[in-house]
Amino acid sequence: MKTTMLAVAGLTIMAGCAATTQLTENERQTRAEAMLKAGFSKGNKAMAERVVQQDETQALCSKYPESVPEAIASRIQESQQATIRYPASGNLMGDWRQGEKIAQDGWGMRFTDMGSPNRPMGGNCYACHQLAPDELSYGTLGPSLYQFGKARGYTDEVRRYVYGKVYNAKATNACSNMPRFGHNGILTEQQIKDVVALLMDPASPVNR
Amino acid sequence: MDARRRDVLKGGGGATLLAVLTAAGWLKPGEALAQAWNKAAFEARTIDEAVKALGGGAQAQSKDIVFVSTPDIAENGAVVPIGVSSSIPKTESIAILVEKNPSPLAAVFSIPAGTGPTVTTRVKMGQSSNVYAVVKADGKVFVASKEIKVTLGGCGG
Amino acid sequence: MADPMKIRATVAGDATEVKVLMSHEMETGQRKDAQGKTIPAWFIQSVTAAWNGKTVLSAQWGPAISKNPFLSFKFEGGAKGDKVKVTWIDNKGETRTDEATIG
Amino acid sequence: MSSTMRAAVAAVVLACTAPIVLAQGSTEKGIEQYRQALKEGNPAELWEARGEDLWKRKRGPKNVSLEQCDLGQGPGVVRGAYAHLPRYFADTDKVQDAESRLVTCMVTLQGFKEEDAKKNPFSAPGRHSDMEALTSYVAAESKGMKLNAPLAHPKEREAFELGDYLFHRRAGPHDYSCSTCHAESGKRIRLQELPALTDPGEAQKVFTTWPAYRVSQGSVRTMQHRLYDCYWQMRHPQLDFASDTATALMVYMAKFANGGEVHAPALKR
Repeated sequence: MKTTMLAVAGLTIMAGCAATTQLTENERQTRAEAMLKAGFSKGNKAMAERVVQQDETQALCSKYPESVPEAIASRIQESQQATIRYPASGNLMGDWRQGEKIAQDGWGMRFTDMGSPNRPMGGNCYACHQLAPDELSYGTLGPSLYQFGKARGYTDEVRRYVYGKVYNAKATNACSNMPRFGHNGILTEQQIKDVVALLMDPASPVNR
Repeated sequence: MDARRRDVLKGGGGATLLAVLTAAGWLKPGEALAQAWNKAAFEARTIDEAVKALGGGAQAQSKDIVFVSTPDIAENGAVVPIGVSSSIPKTESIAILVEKNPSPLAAVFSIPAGTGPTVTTRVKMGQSSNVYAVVKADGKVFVASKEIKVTLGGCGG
Repeated sequence: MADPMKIRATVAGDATEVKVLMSHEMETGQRKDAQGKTIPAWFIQSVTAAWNGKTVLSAQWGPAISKNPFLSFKFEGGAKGDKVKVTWIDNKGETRTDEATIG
Repeated sequence: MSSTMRAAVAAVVLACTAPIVLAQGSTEKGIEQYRQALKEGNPAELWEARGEDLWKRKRGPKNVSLEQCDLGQGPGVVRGAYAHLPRYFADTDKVQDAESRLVTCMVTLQGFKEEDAKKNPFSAPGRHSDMEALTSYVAAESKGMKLNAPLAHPKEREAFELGDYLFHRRAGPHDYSCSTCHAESGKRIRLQELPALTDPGEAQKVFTTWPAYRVSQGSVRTMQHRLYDCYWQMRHPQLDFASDTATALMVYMAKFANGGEVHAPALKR
């Protein structure tokens, strides 16, 4: 109740010259959701279904765009931690060269490149992170990962952390902007291991 | 009127086209089209082959050719601004070549007397590469080059 | 049907600066369509600019010139009110001529 | 570890990081140079000219021009209209942006069927879009004017509230919302700066530059396309052209962008 009131107050302030909000939170949600659904009249139905239907984490994080209340954050993190599947072999390291390719590649899951059995999807890491120093075209939405392993130590613990982070970033940061690559089936187990190697292999350009 | 001209021109090859244009009073003889498109130069696979096909031999490096309004980095290889300015006396032509393009020659400009030896255009680059400006002046051939990096600009992939 | 060019010609001191934008696909002949079929080359091969009937620039282009090409250059002479005429011809034999008044 | 060794390690780390900082600075300088060099000639002018011709040409089943189209400033007034959009229109009882309003005019004045008017909003290589040309012309007629999209009508305010909701709504396989990329200042994707669209200073600079000629696409793209393209990158489905979702998001963004000068059509990556 308290948070709802705060949210409404926040919206009113943001709306500024729009003196008062006219819709209740429920009305706003119902209408916006119906509007969104109606706007996807063409194209792939399954894809539309997946976007119209939010999961709990998405719905909660959308509800608190500024910062999610602590209790809700821990609830999300707990549920997301439970989704992480570590490799049965226990080996978390793949090939950093493959990892670099995955980091460069943004292919997959758009309505023009919905996936193919012959073409693995990309991780597009460089869109948001600095990694190998030779790549000048990197984004800054996420922190720089240059010298990641070198700075933290090439330990099992850090490798496990990285694997988990790539698999489901929401397990450690409830409303992280980072996609849940393993949980949402963007990258395969082997691909995640390759990305771990990109960050954690001493021979990787990231650590040179 | 323009449409009619285009209709006349459709299907015309180089020489016929010129004849039609000249007959129509549209072009005066001697206007640039007298030169047929230099297929050999534009299809050459290397800088040297292209320059040879343009009628030039060994190229001398020249500090009197400068790139103007030409960036070091291109956000998109589809559109890379290239400006070439020559201060070599009697500059007759300026060619722009991209080393790593499948066919390096992008353009060749004839500079008649009275026209400034500076041209600016935009080229496509498939990847980071050296770009060459080859100037013919008083029968000799000069060259300058510049590296341009092509990067990925946006959301990627 | 080809769209008109946008030609801007301005005189400053002794020189007239000409800037031209052309509407053209400039297809390289190396790209493939969604079905994997090669899209045939289609590009401007020659460009001529004339002022009072005198050629002030001529050029031969390959498919590496960017789509919707841009060209700028300067020539000596030219006065306000004079005409600058630009013509292009592409590899399919299509052509377009437009004229601008020097301002 | 001895202190000399530690110093040596520190020196190595410094030596390794310093060139990166330099490289980043020169990358940004290079990109700035690139953008400056492109400013010399914007191919969008070709679209503006074609759009003006389309606006004035008699077309459609009724064979009339669009010259009596009401873009919000009265029938036939193009000058300044784009600076006051999106807005509520009484005849359709809807909030509309420039493009959905052009569809309305093509239907009511020229007699096009709605689906025909909406058929080709985005060009492809070898296929022009009349909508891109018309929008370029209409936007160019507001160049230099301050954006002042109204938020007085209840339907405009409602669109703002729905837009606010949708802007922050996360969904799809990547959990993305518009705000994933456009809520914080100073961030970039690859080398592309991401405007914080809820920051008036930044919104005023970018919202007012659409439509724009995009060198990466070799075409003018409109705000409708910008949203469609963002949804594509967000791994969302194909957003319908002139959908209410698009209008609501535009009203939301326009609120923050109001006061900024219209510089459309601009030239972009």
